Amino acid sequence: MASQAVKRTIKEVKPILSVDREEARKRVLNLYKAWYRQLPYIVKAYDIPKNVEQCRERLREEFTKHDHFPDIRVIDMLVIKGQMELKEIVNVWKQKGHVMTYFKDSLEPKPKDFLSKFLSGKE
Amino acid sequence: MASTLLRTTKVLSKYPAFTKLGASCISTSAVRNTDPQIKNDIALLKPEEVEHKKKLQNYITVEGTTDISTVTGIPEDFIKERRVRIYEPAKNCMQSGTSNIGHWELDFDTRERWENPLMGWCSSGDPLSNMKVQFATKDEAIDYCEKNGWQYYVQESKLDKKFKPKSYGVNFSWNKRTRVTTK
Amino acid sequence: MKRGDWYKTKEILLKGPDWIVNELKVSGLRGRGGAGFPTGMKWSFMNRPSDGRPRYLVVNADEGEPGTCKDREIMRHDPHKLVEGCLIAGKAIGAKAAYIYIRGEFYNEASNMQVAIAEAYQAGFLGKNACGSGYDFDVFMHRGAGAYICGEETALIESIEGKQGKPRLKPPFPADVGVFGCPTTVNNVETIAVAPTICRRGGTWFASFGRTRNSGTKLFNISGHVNRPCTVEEEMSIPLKELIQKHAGDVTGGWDNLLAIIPGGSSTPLIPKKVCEDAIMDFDGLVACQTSLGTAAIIVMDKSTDIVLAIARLLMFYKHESCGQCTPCREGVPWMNKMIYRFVDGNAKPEEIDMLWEISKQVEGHSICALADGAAWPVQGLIRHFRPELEERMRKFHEKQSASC
Amino acid sequence: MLRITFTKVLNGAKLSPKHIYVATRAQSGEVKKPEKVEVFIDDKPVYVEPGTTVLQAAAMIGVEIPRFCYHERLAVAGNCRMCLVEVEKSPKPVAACAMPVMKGWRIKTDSEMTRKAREGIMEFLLVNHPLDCPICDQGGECDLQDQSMAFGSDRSRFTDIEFSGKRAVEDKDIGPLIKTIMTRCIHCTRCIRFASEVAGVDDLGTTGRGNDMQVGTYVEKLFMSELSGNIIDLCPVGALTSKPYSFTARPWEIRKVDSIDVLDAVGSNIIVSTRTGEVMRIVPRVNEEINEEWLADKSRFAYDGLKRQRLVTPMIRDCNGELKPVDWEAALLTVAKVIKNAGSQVGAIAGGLADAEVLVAVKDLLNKLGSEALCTEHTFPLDGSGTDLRSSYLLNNKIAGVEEADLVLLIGTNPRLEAPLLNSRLRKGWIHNELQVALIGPKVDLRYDYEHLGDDAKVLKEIVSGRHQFSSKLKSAKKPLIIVGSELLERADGAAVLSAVQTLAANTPSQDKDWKVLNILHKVASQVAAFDIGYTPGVDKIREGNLKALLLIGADEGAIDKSDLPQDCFVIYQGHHGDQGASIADAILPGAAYTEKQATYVNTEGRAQETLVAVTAPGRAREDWKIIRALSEIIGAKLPYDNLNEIRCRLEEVAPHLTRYGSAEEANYFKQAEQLAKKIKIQLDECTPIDVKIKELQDYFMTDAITRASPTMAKCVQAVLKQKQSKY
Repeated sequence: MASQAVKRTIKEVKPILSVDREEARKRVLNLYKAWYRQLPYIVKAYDIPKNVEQCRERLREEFTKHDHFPDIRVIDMLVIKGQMELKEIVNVWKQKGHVMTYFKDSLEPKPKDFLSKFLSGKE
Repeated sequence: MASTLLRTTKVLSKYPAFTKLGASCISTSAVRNTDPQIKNDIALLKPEEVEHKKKLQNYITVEGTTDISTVTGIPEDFIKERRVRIYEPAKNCMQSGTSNIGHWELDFDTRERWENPLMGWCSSGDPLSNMKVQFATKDEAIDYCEKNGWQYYVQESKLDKKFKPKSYGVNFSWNKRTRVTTK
Repeated sequence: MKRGDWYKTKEILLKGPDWIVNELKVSGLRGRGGAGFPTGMKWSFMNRPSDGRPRYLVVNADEGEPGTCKDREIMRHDPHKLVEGCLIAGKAIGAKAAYIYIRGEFYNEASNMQVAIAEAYQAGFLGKNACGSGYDFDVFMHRGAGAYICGEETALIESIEGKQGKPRLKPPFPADVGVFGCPTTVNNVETIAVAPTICRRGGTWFASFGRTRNSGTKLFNISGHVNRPCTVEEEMSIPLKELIQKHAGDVTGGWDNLLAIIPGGSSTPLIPKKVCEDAIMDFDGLVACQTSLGTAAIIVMDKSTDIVLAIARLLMFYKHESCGQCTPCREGVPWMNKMIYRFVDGNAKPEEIDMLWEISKQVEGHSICALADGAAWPVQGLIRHFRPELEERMRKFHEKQSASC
Repeated sequence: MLRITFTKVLNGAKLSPKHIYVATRAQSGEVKKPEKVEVFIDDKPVYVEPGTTVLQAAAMIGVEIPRFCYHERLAVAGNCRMCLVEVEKSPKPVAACAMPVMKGWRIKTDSEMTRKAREGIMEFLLVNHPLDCPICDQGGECDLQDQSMAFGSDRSRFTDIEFSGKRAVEDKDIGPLIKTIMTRCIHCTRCIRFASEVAGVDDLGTTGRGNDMQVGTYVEKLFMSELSGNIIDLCPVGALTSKPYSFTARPWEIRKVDSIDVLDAVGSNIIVSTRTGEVMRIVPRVNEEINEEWLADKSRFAYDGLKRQRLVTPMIRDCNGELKPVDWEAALLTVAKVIKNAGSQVGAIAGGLADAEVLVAVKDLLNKLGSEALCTEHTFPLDGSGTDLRSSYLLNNKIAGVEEADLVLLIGTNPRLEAPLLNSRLRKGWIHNELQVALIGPKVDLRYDYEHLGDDAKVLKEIVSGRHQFSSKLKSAKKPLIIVGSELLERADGAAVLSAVQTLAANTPSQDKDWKVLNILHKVASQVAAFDIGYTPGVDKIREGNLKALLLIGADEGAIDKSDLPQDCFVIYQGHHGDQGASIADAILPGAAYTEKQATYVNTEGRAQETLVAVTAPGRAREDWKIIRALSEIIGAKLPYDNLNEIRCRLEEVAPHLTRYGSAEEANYFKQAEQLAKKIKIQLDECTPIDVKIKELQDYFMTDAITRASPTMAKCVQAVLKQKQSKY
């Protein structure tokens, strides 16, 4: 796997939405705010067994998970996707189950360690 | 995708839509010498937005490798621990055509398949099993894998053959074993 | 011996290969087997320095062309001419031995040849120190097994080697890789048999016959609808009409009863009467008539002939004799054969005549050897000159068929 | 998909990058070698060596000329006439496959004349070709189909179909592997040339002439070759197809997985074609350094053995002495208990089909338990250099290197049946390179002429001492090779034999510095990897070890018996086939066969290659190393690797070349090996003649657990035996 070493390069690329980091940051914050403001309505509209506080926590988690990208274009794409997601939820194009998939607690945990994977036949 | 981008741009700009005509539009219509046509998407923009639009036409610089694994939307389960093989496909030995070789390909390892009990077709739970992407060179394939954050390995190609001119005359050679006896 | 054979052969041999080849070049002798390649030039290809391989002379006595019987005459009546020719040609090309590949059906001729060879050996003309010239030379007879294709030079070589008689591609030419992989010259019997005479009398003498580039004398076989079918030796460039009237006693029922003539053995296109009037019997003269001299076997057909059936029969022959090695000949000739037999009855559409023409064009020139060409040309000749006849037959056939319905 | 079309458009539709690469290389080579001639193909200049054919020159710049009879690994025949191209100033089109280029020729591969000629040939070929593509097994990968689409006419004008129909030819019976439908034959003679040149069996030929010409064996007989399956690939139409594969699948519905063959030690590259979790067929994959484009019959047709006699569930022998299916948990617990109790008194025997991953896992496990009793089923001399130096157990000069040799001495081996593709290389050298071959051992049929020096060990001794007449030949050879069969080294005096050949090889000079005279030819796929990892050859250790538990990893050759073991020894068999090993086992752990795992195998030249998963293992069978890994955790000696990457890293630690896939690692300690060899005390046993197990074709087909389970292979044996009785 030696060939998979990270190469430090600087590339010239076409931008998607933002032309610099600052702009991308603004877009992310905008998106975050939009979600943040919509959360109470979402909880109400979908009647999910979570309160606004839990949702905000989850929202923050989702955003911080992706806080390390150096490439502006990736940030832009994530913003676009986030926007689409938001729109789908706000317009109630989704259903309750879809929303609940953000909270993984209803999923059965998959086997993690080798032996249980082996015995369950997953590996 | 393009329409999504445009729409998003508009959503993000909070400014009311009253602006003058963009300079570039005037010049083109003047040349045509017809009624000036107004392009709506540019006509309604503010100067700084026009500026931004222009900037978007240019290039920006990004540092480091591009990693798009978060935006592709492939569930983690499907790519974690999977290895992508990059290889140069060999000629199909059943056929003599060579048009579909001479490139590099990547594919994923095989996962379980079963016969569909309804139709007898082949079923699989692996959406990536059909992912066979062709590249002109090995490096392109490697770049692609790196960009997607896949674990890959390269299967070296052993297809180069030493060139040796063919000769029809050796079939009849008088002192060599290449002489053909059966027809 | 009486006929002037083996006279001063030693002197000729001692003059050396260059002299012999030069005489042949001066004589303008062109190969008598059908293709008409200048013999002198062919022999001079063998003059390259040796690379350790022996050289061979192969005499093509596999005379299978329908209508042709010239070599047979030579071997039957004048075998010594051929044996002597072998020796001289062998000397000219520096050959170690000559193989005479004789057609399997020529049993008596083969016997005669064998006797002549034995006589020559006994007289010391062949073998070690042939004719006392210090040159070692052997002649071997090889009897074929009755395949027309073995008259093609490379197929003949294969056959001598003991393999199936299937032509080879050229290059490599036999002069480079021939029999047993060694440089070889393949010549027709007539070409070889005439060589001693040329050497004795000089190339210029031979060149004085006929037109330039078509010089010398030639054996003409006249067969078919003539009063006296015969084989004669005549000067080249003799007008066709004169040849037939002088030697064969004219066409049965007079010259006006003539329908068509195949001038050079079955593989050449036929020419109708009006072309025959002033055709000149030599290589260039017949090319001008869109046919060729071939082996100079003249097949005369009078007006009683079913010309389509005649050509169909020829095609049947080629279909049967195709070696099957390469595609156009293996598949194309039987196809043409099937079609033309339908044309005999007229059971076809007029468009199919064009199709047949095109198929014959696809067969011609695309195969390894010239057999496919030989099969395509008669058909082309037929269509070229007798198309109305074919169309008429089709019309009649369909009329009859619709009447019977 | 879009990507490739785009590059193809950029490069002028026909030029794939590989071709450009070749072209530039050809041109840059031109600077060094001024004797190259320039020709123009479709007005593009190309510099080629004199003697290159038109077709080859065109291939250099990526122009592919259609062909049927021409095959780059066979002699030129020039009889299909499909490759006709126009050459400027030539009245007739020329056959590109046979015509050498001349300086300054302008070749037109897409002119009116060329296209017309191709169309004509296509039409002729189709005149007598049946229109049974819908039921033809070649359909979908048929050259005739492809080329008639590309070069043929767009409509038929074969009006004679209404009057006389097409030619029909009787089918021939040439054995249980190849199905013939001779009506489809287009007489390209590829099969004939393959048989006489590569296989060396002059059984195929043509009979009849003209339209009645037929390809076949002259009399009804079996095509007796170990390489016969290759004529299926070579046949450009459906005249020769695979009998076991017939009517089972179509090329567009199968998945192709690149893999490695493990049924002999050559490690041929293969493509496993699968559909719905079933192996449908195996075809060769080009690897110029190993199998070129060929594949031996055993490797090609034994795949039906993968579906029979399989172990699909763990089993434990119950109190009645019967094997009962259990689930993995129970099996692993039972086995773990036994091994735990055995402590260091546990041993393992690796069979011929074990992969490097499981070998290293088992070794790590046993070492952790304090045992060193790790053996291979096939033995090898331990004295002298033994298995410590790689050079003394590898085919050092590589398979492709065999072609260049000018003198080969085979000792105690029958390469034709032990490694058919090595033998085809030898034959290639014999034909094209004037290779001389000599053999010490039983007189076997190698399909080429060789000097038989006798089957005595004495002969070997004489040659080593230089007294034999052959010694001078060996000395004067420019590139001599000595190939020793591994079977010979399994003898009691194997060490002496090895030391003798090592001395001989050291005393045999070669002109090339990198040329390696000494070569060992193994018979099974796992052997080299096992030695590399550090297994002990032979099962002596097991016999002496007084073991309480024995792990058989696919060991099916009966190297050890119940009677060799202590009464209370618990035998665990881990493998994929219910064969000899499973019958003596107390517990069975079902593993995966070579088509079902991504595993490393090292071939006889020391080249590491990996198989890929083509189908998943049947039933509850699991990949082998994972079973060991799971077992280790239950025993309480957990192995530190959880996935393939990690175990590959471990492999790399043990021996770095094991993960350098595709390349053969050089081994160079010949001097040291020879010095060690001198210390040998065992004397060469001159009384026992040198023998090989596989002498004739019928012995070839069934040699391991997979092939023994294969009905096709059984049929082959039957057919060969029947043929032996026939008078032809």
